[in-house]
Amino acid sequence: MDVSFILITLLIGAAATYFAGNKWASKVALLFSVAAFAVTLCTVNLLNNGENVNSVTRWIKNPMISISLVGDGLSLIMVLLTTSLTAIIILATLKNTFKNAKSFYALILFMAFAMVGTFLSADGFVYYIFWELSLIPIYFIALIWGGGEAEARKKDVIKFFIYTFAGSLFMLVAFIYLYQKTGSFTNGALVRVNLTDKEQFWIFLAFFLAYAIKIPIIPFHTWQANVYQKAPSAGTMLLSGIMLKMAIYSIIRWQLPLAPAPAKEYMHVLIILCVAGVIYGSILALKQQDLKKLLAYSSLAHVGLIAAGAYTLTLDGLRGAVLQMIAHGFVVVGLFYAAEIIIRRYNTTEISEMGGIRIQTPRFTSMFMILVLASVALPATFNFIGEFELLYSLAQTNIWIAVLGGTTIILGAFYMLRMFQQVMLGEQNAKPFADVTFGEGFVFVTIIGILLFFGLYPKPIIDFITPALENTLNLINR
Amino acid sequence: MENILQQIGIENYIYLSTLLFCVGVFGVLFRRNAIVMFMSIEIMLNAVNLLLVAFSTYHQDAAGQVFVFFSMAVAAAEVAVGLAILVAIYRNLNNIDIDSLKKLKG
Amino acid sequence: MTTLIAIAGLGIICLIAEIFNLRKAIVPVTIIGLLAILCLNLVNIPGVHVANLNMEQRSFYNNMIIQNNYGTLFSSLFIVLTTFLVALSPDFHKEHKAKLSDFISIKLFLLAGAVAMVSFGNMAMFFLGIEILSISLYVLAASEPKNVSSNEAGMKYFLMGSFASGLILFGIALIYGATGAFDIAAIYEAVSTGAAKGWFFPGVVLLTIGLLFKIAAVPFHFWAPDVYEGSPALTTATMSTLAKVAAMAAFYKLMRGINLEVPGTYVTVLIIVSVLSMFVGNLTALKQNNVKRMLAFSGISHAGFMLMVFLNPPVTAGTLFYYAAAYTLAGIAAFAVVISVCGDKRNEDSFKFNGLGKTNPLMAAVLTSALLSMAGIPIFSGFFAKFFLFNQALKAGQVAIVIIAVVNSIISVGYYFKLILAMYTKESTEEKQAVPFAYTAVAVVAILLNILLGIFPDMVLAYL
Amino acid sequence: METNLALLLLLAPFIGFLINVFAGKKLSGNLPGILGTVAVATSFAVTLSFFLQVSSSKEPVMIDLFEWMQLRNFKVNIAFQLDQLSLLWLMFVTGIGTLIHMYSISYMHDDENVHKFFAYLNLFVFFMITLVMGSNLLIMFIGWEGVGLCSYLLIGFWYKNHDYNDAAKKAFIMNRIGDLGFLIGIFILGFIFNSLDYTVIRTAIESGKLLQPSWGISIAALCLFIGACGKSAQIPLYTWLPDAMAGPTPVSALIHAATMVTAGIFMITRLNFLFDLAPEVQNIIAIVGAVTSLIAASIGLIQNDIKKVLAYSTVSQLGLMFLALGLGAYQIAVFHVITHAFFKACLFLGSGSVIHAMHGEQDMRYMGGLRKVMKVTFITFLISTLAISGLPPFSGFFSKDEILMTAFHDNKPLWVIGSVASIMTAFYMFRLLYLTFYKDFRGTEEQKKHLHESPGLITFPLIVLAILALVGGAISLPGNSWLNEYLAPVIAKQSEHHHMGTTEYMLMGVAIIGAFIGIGLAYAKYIKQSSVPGQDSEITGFAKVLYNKFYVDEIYTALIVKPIYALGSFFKNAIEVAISGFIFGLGKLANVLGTEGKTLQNGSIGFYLFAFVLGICSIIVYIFLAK
Amino acid sequence: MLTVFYILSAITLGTAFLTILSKNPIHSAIYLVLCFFSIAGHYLLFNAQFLAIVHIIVYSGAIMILMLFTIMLMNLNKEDEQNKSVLTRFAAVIALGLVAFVLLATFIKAQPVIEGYQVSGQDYQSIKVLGKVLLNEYMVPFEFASVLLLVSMIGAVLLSKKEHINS
Repeated sequence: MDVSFILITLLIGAAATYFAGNKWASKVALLFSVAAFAVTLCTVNLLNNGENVNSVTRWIKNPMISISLVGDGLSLIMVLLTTSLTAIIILATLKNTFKNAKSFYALILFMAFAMVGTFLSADGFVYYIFWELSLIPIYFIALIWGGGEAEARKKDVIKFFIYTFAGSLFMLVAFIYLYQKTGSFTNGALVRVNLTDKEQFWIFLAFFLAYAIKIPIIPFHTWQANVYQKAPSAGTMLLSGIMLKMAIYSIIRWQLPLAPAPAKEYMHVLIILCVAGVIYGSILALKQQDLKKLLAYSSLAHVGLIAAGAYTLTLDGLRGAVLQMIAHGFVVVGLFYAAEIIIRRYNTTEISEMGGIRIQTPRFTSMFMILVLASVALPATFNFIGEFELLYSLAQTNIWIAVLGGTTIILGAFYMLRMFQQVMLGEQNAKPFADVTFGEGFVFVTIIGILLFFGLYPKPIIDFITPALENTLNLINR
Repeated sequence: MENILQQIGIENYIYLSTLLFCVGVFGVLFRRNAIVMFMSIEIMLNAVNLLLVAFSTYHQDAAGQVFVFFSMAVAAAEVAVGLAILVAIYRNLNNIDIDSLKKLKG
Repeated sequence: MTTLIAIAGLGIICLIAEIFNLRKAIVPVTIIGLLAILCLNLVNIPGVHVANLNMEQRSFYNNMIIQNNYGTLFSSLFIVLTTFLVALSPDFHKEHKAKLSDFISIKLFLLAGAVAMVSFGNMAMFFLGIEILSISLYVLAASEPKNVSSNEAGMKYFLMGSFASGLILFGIALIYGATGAFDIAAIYEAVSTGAAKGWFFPGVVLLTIGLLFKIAAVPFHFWAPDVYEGSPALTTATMSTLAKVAAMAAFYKLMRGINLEVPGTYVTVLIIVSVLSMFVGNLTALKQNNVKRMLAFSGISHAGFMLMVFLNPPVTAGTLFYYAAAYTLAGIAAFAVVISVCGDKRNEDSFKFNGLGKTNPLMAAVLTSALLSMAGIPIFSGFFAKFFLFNQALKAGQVAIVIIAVVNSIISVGYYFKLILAMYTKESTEEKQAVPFAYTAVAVVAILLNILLGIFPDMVLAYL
Repeated sequence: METNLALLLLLAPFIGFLINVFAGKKLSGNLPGILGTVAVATSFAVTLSFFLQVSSSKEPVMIDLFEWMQLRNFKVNIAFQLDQLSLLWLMFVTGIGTLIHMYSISYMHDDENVHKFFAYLNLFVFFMITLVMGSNLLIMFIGWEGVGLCSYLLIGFWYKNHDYNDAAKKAFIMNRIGDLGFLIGIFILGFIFNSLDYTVIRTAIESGKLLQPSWGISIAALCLFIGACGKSAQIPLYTWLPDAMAGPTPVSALIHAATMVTAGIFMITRLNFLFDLAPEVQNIIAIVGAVTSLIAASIGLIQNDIKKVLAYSTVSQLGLMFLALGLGAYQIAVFHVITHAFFKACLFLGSGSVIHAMHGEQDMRYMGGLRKVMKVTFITFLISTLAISGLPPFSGFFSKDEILMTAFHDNKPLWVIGSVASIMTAFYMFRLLYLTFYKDFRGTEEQKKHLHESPGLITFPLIVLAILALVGGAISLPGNSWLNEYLAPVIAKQSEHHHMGTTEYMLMGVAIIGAFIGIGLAYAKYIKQSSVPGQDSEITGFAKVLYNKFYVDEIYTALIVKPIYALGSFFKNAIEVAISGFIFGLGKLANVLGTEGKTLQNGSIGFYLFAFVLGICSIIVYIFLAK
Repeated sequence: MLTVFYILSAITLGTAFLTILSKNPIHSAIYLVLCFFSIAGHYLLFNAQFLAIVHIIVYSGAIMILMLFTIMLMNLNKEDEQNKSVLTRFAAVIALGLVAFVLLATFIKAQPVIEGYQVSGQDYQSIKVLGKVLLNEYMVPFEFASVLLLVSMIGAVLLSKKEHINS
């Protein structure tokens, strides 16, 4: 059993879902996503037992490309995140009725397939294929099942697609360039190549463009809020929960080891850019009148911090980035799910039309509150661990940057509590609001459980990822 | 066997062909009457034929002249098809002014 | 050589079948015949990796026909494409049953011309091949005599095509003048020994210009959109897939065959033309409403992409073939859908595609896949084609042109996705209509081949 | 065994919280309250046993559970430490906590969400215990933020009112500003010491083998102090505390008077060895403390809301404690924390009793004459007022006097400030007392009819606390301080003990006289002249500045909140638009070029051919002629 | 001989120009026939009699007759061409000048040094030789040309066939 089983499970799942028909699609999709999660767990277990889970298949002779999938701590933790979140997301949508549900769920599983592939690929070209492949499903999910006014949605979604596509093409060029230097696309070979600083700079830039757009880092973020707002909640969750993590993962896996020189030289510029995103996103979040947009900008702020941590090139930064990716993945899915519940019941995304919900829904309020608190990194939640490590790594580069980045804990509290107050508190809303059902509650409880458990006992994850990160760090400092 | 190129020189034929070719080009650009444009194209092809024959003589090689036969076949085939199209246009539009064919654009 | 004879023979069988009133049998027989020819053709592939174009080749009839992997593979591609085109014919021409045999035989002769264009060993064969191809297309473009658009398309194509033929002929004459031969090997010999006179290179340039016209590269592209739009959709499909690729393949073969050393300026011109084609094609396509016209401009940009193979000619034969196969298979699939949607109603405005995702999900999916392939999105072979192309270009050290190509890929997404958007987000304005089986079959098979090619690129790359 | 007991101590309130959260709604009547009280009482009992154990053995109890976080140069464990300092704190946290829980059973009786109230209250106690018990800075930080959270939840307990919600939000955010400072301080300590354990840091400092220059420690100390400022409501982060009075009164008593706000003092005392290395920071602490004390007291002079007065009084008293910390007199600060916890809790609970009787009225201008109906409340309130005013033999006298005495020895200006603040305290406390309990009732007839003494569950804690306020000074009598000895192991540098000489007695006298001056002024104004504060609009001059709290909130709004929103608008309307404009501009450019391309495609064969010819010419010229 | 060449060349170019410039298509056609004859004269100068005859037969005899026939059919023997805009004429003249200049300049530049043209004395353009070359060496293109002609034939038929639906 190796990592390719995860991919196969998801791919078969996507096909099976499509052929299961609209009625059974969601259940089949859920089944396969859980199966994929189980397979991932088995793989993780195998890896922990010291077994080889890698899978290499010859593919193209010239240029020399093989489908090589490598499972180490870093990639498998991301795969775990992906498969678990996919299951949660599918679970979260079970209540919804989608037109053409079979396509919808098949696309979700296919997207999970592509994302898992991105995380596992150790061959640059295969990695790129998976990277691009993940873009197609989300494009259609946002386009077809999205909300809001159709013309505006189209415009935003296509902007998103072109934008991200544009960025990643330059990455492809960088890969090909590296191939010309080494005659191989495999990660192992590429990191060994000796490049001049100038070459490294351009390669770094090409990668940066791809990742900065996907993450997004300001000023490449303009697609984000609109797409989050217009995509269906499942799409938004996929985007914010997993997809943008692909980019940060890629920074750690590809960009930094391949071009460490510019990463070191421009470290401060990069970090400041990311940290500026933190403040910028937070302040913009304060001004949002739209619930999903607000969450989008909050996501911008959080991921900015994660990226900043990754660019510190310290173990703490990398580890914090990975931990925070996981934590943020869960919390943002939870938040968007909460938003989805509100939006579904009130049929609006305008914050001004909400308020006075708490009085009607004690359970929902509590769960939402915990998610809000986790998102502002209250200690004892998983997010705190990540954020602490990130800020600590920032402090290692420059204490003032840490202070600037640390404003996220103030501004984050500001906009999140403000949002919570406006959405949930106040006199009872005229519109009735049913409390969460068992299914909805289950999703929340799962997410909250994960956040709290790992908030107190993150050791399994830390032990799992640290060797891989140390390895990466050695490559960066080679 | 005597050869004209001993007296005239190949370059003269090249210039002549070139000029004739240019006249053909000019005709295609200058006229709007489709038939005359066809004729201009025939002039172009003939210019080339002349050149081929000149080179054939220059190299004292029969292949050039054989090629002229193919060129003639092509010219004939083209004219046949061209005229068929022209007739079709004439049937529809009742004229053969090329400027009336501007519907497809943009 | 047998391929060529078999194809011509098949054409004649079609004509004879019409005489004996066997009209119903024409299409099945042709398709079976073509598939048989395809097998016959594929037998020629030795199945070993051949890096050099000139190795492992056999010549026939005084070097008139040269058979090598390059020619065989391209011939196979052309045969496949023609099979698709023939399969589309009966439904497309159902209003003109009497002309069916003519259409099919012309397509077969056109195929013969195309095959000659990739397996010639002599300028005469090349010239005749390109003329057969062109003349067939003039006829096909104008093949709706009652329709003014079709007339106009035919006339424009004919006038400009003849003009270009004149240039090609002029170029051939000059090359003959410089080397004293029409035989490619002899020309190569003359050039490599330095025996070629000074006219050689002007001749090559004129020939190049003529071929650039045939592949519709800027600034010789003006005919393409108008002709594509005016011609019957099936003809447009032929032009944008088979004809374009045949011209490109011939161009490549010719340049590789006779050009020993190309001066820098020549390559620069090709690069400039390539870049211009990409930009003009993609930018103008952004503003098109007619799907055929849009595909015409997209074809111009693809011609620009294909011209990039001249950045590193010695090793790009495989890349060119792959690109051509990817592009044409996607193109055929796309046109099959376009034809099925627009029928012969002679209106291919993009609003016709509104809501296709609902009324006919399968066709919508095929068209989407085809467009994604053309845009260069992974798993479709169009992506791999671009990848191999970029790979070769970077191998030649041309980073700048790769960047430009990348920018153009991005632009192209704009218009490909416009159509996809229309299919999936807009409400249908047309009543749902049944799609003939042939259209569906062709579309699906073509796109499956495209994807298959994407997943197993070595399938064809190994032979070139 | 110790571990289990300690976990019981820690988790008892948490279990109470869980039960109340999940099952509270189904529990009827007072059951949630009783449950909550029992939970905290359990903790108190365990604390007591530990307290007795440690005060006799003098050996702290260390509990190491499991690894929590991993950083480059150190690991952080979930670990607890029960030493003298933490046990002392736990004693009064759980003790007063129990009393206040008990009080709340009756006070919150009518509230529909009473189970939630007790859940939050229990959660608070849990986090407070975590804060105090933690054996490293990060555990403290968990508690630190946790109590902030509970404070947020409880201030905004009546969430239908958006003013309350705003107050809660403000408290949380201002706390978070301090928390950022705390975090930065933690980072720096992490760099310097490669650990966040108190014991490790202390050992490192005492072994004298520091690698970093001491300014790193100073900055760390300063950052930690910022954290303390936020939590303990010192300038400039004090404005949330008066607003926090929006919460139910027991909350104000427990969180915003007795326990949470003293977390800053706990932290500094906990890290006293560190602050000793940073005299500049100590100076700052002392000055900030003194100034806060004075400013808060001056604002308190003129407030009319009974709880607001108490809130400013709390800020002022906390200022005094920081003054003591700044002077290095940690035991004295702790002493004042304890006495203050007693009398201030009593005062708040008393005011709660009054408010309860007045049906929610908090404005003193509409009270008066309550001593006749509310005897117990009045007496306990009087005792506490005397204690806070610093009259012997009440506990406040001893603690406050020691602070002033230390200030007199170390820094005369600060002594003056502290003394003035004390006089003011005496004045406004007695003003409060007179306005509330003396003269005639000024409320409505309706209210008058319902005036009544509070039930036993409310008065019992009052009585207990009043007694403690009365005798609490005994733990550290001048000259014979049990507290000093008890705390000696945790305080690195013992402050030199003042021998009770003439100066000291004279200072005591001065303090007492000062208190009497304040009381006398209040008596003169509110009893003799029977004056009642006028309406808001009648206030003029400096009094208006005071009444409006020096306009600090307005200044903060104008200087910080407004600019942030303005920045947000700027980002939203200018930068976002500019960036997307640029991106869309590229798309537009492509479209414009496309349109140009369309016009070029004009349909005329003549033009096409002409372009063709031009193309030929330019190619040939380029290749053959342009050289 | 040179004189003959110049005269013939002048006639060729002149009639070519007149073909283009005459307003009446019939006149154009007649000038073109003249032009073809002069080209045949050139062929004769080259001693390529067979080619000259074929040329006249094919061009003047077949192609031009076809054209004239079409002109007659369409009744175009009048000067009804609309006046072209000045711009068009100007552009055409510019193009002529440009192309002529560029091509001539190129050829002058590319002109190889011709050192004493040698005549081998071998027969290369008698009918016998041509026939051998055409039907041996160039047999395949010769056959292939038939496909070309077939295509044009089918094409012409296709384009002008009257439709009668019989099914």
